[in-house]
Amino acid sequence: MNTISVQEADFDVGAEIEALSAGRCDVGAVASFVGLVRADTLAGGGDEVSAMTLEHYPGMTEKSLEAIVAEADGRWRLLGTRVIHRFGRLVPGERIVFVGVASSHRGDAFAACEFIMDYLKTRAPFWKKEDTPAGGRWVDAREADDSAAARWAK
Amino acid sequence: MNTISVQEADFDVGAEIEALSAGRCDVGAVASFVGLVRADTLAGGGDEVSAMTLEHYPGMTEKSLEAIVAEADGRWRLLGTRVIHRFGRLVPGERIVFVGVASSHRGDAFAACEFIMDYLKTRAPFWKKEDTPAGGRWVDAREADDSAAARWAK
Amino acid sequence: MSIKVLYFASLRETLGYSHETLTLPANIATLGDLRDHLARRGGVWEALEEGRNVRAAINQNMAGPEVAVADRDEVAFFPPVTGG
Amino acid sequence: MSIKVLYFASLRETLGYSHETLTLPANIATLGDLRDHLARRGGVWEALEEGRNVRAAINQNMAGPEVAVADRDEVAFFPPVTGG
Repeated sequence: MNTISVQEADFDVGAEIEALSAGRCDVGAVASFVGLVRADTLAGGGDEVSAMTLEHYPGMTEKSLEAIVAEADGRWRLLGTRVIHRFGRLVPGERIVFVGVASSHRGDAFAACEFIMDYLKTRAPFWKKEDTPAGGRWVDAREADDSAAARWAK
Repeated sequence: MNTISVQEADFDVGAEIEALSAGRCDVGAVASFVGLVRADTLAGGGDEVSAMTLEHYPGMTEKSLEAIVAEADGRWRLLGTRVIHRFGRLVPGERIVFVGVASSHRGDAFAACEFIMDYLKTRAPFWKKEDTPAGGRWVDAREADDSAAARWAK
Repeated sequence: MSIKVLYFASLRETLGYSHETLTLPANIATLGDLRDHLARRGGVWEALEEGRNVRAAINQNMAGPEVAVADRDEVAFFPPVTGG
Repeated sequence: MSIKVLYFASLRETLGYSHETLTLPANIATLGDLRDHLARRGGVWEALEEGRNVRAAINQNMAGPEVAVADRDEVAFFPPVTGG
């Protein structure tokens, strides 16, 4: 089962990972990822970010995440996928995103989990604005994210 | 901080992942993996495995896991690693192994987590014996695991 | 034809609009035409000029400038995404 | 010289030993020599013959047949590992 949530609320990582294999005996591998708000900025420097606000495009967000997960399902043998992405105001240390993938074998689980994160970073309509001592600042898209996503082109 | 545990007891995945970023604001990514006992065997067929017993080489196990984690630390920019591997009797659906890796960025976290699992599979002295309707059967090493580990050679 | 246009993130702040409903002149066929049309409003709208790093979607699917715009479409303009 | 030898998993079951302490003849210098020496016991010990898929460690580090064995070493023989 694939489930996608776009929500303001935090989530329970342990429960989400547990749910991916609960009650079944064919799952041998669950790969997962948690993304968190960092206080340091990409530009470098010390702890500058006091908070971050995530904006998204309701409707398109869910649609794009569903398409990404469907593409992962077509590429690897998966037994379940869970994606949670938060929006709203978050402070450093808070969770932003969770991706969990269940499979029989670890290779498929790892690849699909990383693929979903890479595509999410370049295709899901989220935007981050950081609060810094100098005021609000929109985060620029990273070239590293584009090249990470481009790796998966076939 | 890197921590390795070889134990009979189960572990709390959510708490382990949480601990990798708790109280710090420089962790942007936690990649993790949970390996579980499957009821189906590599040879195919239906639900055949009723339980599995994991034997290990006390002392060498910890030493080899520490060496693997140290190698990962040398290859990627990591902010913390946690490895837990169980031994003893486990039934299908039970957790066997946990690897969690914290980093500023997801690329390093994913790569190190998969690297540790691949190396653990070929270098840590654990052996699995499955209980099946036909009796006990030692699991053969998989060529797929050797080639997964060989990918990381440089 | 009549379409809904949405703006997000830094573009929304720059333009001062989150959305608008537009009745389009007949010579506008594609997303690229629409973007030029909006940029010609001048001032802050020049943020939509060709060459500016703006992405677009039609009916919630990413779309390039060549894609046709149809009556009642939901069009969105926004900067490159930065989620995750 | 005197060494401790450990056996694990299917090899332990085949041999019927989990460990033994051995006083080695003077002509045994390497891990390969030791393995041949044990295989020559015959019967179940042929499981240690050259060509059988057996791995070894000296003092808890994986080691090949060329590695020297020293007094008081802890040597282990086992099948390829299958953890994780």
